Amino acid sequence: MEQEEQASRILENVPGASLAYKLVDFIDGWSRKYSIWPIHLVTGCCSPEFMQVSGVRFDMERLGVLPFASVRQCDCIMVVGIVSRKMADRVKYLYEQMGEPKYVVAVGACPTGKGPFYDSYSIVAIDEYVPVDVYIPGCPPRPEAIIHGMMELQDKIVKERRLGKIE
Amino acid sequence: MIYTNIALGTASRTGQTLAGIMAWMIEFLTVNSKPILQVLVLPGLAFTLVFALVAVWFERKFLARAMLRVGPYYCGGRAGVLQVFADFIKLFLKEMIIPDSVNWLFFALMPIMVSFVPGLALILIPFDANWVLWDIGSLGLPMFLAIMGIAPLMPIFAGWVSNNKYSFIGAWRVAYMYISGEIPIVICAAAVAIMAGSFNLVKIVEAQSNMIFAIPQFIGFIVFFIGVLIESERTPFDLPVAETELVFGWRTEFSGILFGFTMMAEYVMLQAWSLLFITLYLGGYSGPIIMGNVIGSHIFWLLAKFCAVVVFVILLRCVFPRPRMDQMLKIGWSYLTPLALLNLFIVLGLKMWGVF
Amino acid sequence: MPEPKIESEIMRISWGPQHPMSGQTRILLDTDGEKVHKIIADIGYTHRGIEKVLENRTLIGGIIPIERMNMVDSSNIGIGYVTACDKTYGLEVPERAQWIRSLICEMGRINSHLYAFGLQAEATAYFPAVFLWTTIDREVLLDLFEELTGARWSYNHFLPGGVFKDFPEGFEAKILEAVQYLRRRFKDYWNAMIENPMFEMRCDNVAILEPKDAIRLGATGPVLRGSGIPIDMRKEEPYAAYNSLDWEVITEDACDIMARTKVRFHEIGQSLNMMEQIAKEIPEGETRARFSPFSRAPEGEHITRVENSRGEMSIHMWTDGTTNPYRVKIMPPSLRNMYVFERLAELSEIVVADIPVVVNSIDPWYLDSDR
Amino acid sequence: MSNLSDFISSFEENYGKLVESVEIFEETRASIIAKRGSYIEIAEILRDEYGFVIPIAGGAIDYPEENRMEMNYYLDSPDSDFIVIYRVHLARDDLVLPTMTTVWEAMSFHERETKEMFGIDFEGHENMVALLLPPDWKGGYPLRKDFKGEGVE
Repeated sequence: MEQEEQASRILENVPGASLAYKLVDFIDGWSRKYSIWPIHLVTGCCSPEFMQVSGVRFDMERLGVLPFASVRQCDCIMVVGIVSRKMADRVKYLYEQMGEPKYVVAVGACPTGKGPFYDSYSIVAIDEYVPVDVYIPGCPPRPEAIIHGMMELQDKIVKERRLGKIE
Repeated sequence: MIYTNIALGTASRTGQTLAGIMAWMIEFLTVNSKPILQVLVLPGLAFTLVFALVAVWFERKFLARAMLRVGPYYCGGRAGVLQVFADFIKLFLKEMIIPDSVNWLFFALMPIMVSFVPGLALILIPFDANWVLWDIGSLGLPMFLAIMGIAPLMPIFAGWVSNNKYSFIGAWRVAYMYISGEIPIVICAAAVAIMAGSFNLVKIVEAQSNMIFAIPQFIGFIVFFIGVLIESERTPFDLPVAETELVFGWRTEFSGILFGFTMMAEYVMLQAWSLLFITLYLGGYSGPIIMGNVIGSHIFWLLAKFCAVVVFVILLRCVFPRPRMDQMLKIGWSYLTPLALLNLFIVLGLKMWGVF
Repeated sequence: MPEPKIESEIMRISWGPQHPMSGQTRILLDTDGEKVHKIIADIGYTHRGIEKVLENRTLIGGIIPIERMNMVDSSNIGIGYVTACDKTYGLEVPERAQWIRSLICEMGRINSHLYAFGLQAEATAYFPAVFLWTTIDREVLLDLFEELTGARWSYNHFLPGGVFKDFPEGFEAKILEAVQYLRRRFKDYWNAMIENPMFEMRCDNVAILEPKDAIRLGATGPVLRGSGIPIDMRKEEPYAAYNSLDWEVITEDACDIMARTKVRFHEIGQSLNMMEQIAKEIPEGETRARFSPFSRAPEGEHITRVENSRGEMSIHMWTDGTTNPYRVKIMPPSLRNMYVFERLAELSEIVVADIPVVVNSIDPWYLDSDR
Repeated sequence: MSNLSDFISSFEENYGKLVESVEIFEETRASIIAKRGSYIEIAEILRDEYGFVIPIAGGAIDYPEENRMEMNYYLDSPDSDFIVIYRVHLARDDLVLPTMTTVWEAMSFHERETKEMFGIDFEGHENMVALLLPPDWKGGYPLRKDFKGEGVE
């Protein structure tokens, strides 16, 4: 944590530092907030809902959320639908291949807590494998709920601790 | 002067030629250095960057309209104007992953070269009689085609260096497509040069003053436009970056700002090719003079035609599905090349009987 | 002169679960350049063990998991399970409930075929136009579903013995209005997809499946009917109200991708006609037979066969007198079609660029085949 | 052989002995319980002579208290309005069967699934690989009645 003390020392005594820091922090939060690129991975039975949300009526791209094909350019995994044991390993591989500011959104009751298949032998909740940022309830969740979940993620990104920020 | 001493020091026959090149480079930098405005703003850096940003925003909004939906909306004002800045800043701040099984220097260099080399060809486009950044007179057209001949090598190396099966197939497709797209373009450009009587782009534009070349060489006009689509990887010919088959083609492995460069490269290539297309067929910068200011109206007309061509190219993305690789090559070889030759013979015929 | 042996090096590509066109499964392709020699389907990524889950649910409680087997077409699966329960309990479903069941099944079938067109358009990069038009057309149907059953996807509207709720008043007019709108839209789809020369270039005589091979490999649904064999469970074993509605089985005999797409198109035409008939001539009567949901299921063994949008889905249910079924064996159509897809590389010439179009012409639903 | 009753009668008199029992089990289903000995020949007869070429599916069921398992194959033919369920009984201790993929090729997926769900081994099956369960599944056949969740950690 010496990075923290170093940052706080600079912020106090260097005259314009805190103002510059606030500006950079604002721009960083604003740009990540409005350009979340989820990955093209539908793991379960909510996939038609994911298509309707990126479709015409409930347009996810209004918030800047554009599904991308390759894992390197994405910074958000939307775990859409149930996650079986075999699929959970794949989600873990993808999580490790992604660039650093990465987020996970669990869409639906199944990745959150196994949903209607609570007693099945091959189903896991996703937070045993990857840290999850936003949980969206519903089976399948309504498109408005998915968009509300993405907005929750946007608020979380803005309030995130970055660059050793001191409260 | 240091360089010339080293060159003279070798004093072998290659030393003379080396000295010759050095002398020529120094002479080039000092004698015809253009005013800063031309270098930085118009055919230079600012034009490419602004066009890349505006084109990315316009394409996303235009495609959204074609899909009957709204497109980026909340970011910046009510039309998602700042959406592209948000994307590029985020890409800038993102972690740049370089896989360990990859030659990291070559891997980091390639996306920059992919967007830089087509940008080189922009400096040959005439915005006005003497508003040409690299004024090499009658070498204009062949130099443009030479630079644009090198440009496709960069995606091939980028796909090859990222050591990923999908990008390997993407790079391999880039090679096939460019060969089948390059030859019709060069033949049609030759036909235009024959009709204009010179390779100098400014003379070509002046030769079109009474009638733009699109009318007498209509076949060449169509073939060149399809060639532009093939060269700049625009749908319906975006096979190297076929999103649904090869994840992202040769751009799969790049992350962070490297991917930002490859996004920009797509638009720089489109910019260079459509500007040449306008200069050769749509009469370049010539157009009715507005309010007496000659240079201003020339620039205005060139940019207006440029916007029209780019909008039409983006419109095609909503209308056409993508052909398969072998069908794409069949189009290139068995339709475009014979048509280009036919156009060449028609132009020779017109030239022989003195119609033009 | 012996044919020169071209030294070719096979490259195995993994078309993993994370791929724009792969859905929830992994396909391994042995390719030499662009030509595909062998396709290996590695399914099971969404295996939820539905057959085990159904064993510790009551007969009426089993509707929830089984409708999640194929979310896009949950009505055509729910009808199979509910008809099985009717047979087990020996219930006599009133006429009006049968007609409402047929309506929901046909709307689900249109919904599912729209999904197939959308993915097929996305496979040929026709993304902006057709793929997103299907989402706005599906919303029209989803609004009808929401009004009738309260849910957008898994309706749970079927109950052993009938239907949960009758039509809200003024619902028939809404159905007719939606049918007019969809008929106009499908003319656009026909012009945009089938008449499009580029789309024909991608789909004509690609991945040809001969009738003999289709039968041998166990194809079913539009894949089988695309090769000219008129097998449709709604005609073979009429359930719900299909024997009192007039429609006919669609077949095309070109055996390629375009034929399968055309079969889906004309089937939607038939479904729209059926919806219109139901809206006009639905008989009066109550919609549910008397039945207590927690009564013990009589001992027995029944097979019900139902026409899902992707093919024939059968359920073999054993009951042993307790409230839970002893064993439910589900025979999904997508498992049979996946085997056809695996063997297709040997039957006809397929290149890497064809794989998305071929997969979506067969249109397997991976959650369906994984159960 | 479109009619169910004359199929049953013709099958009864020329192959009645080789088969344990043939009966109509719903008004449109024919259930044939085969003997272990002549298991494959009867299947080939059904396919060639009676025209049951469409393989619908294959599955098993477990009766722990009677200490036996039952493997069913569901068969259909294009021109008949009934389906045949071709069954065979297995004792729970020797769960070995010859594979049916030699007769109906499309049964390979169903046999792989039955192998990993019930533990019945099919000799002669080319790529007996796990179909639905993850490759590193640590044991326990899930669909057996006495499955207590061994593989679930």
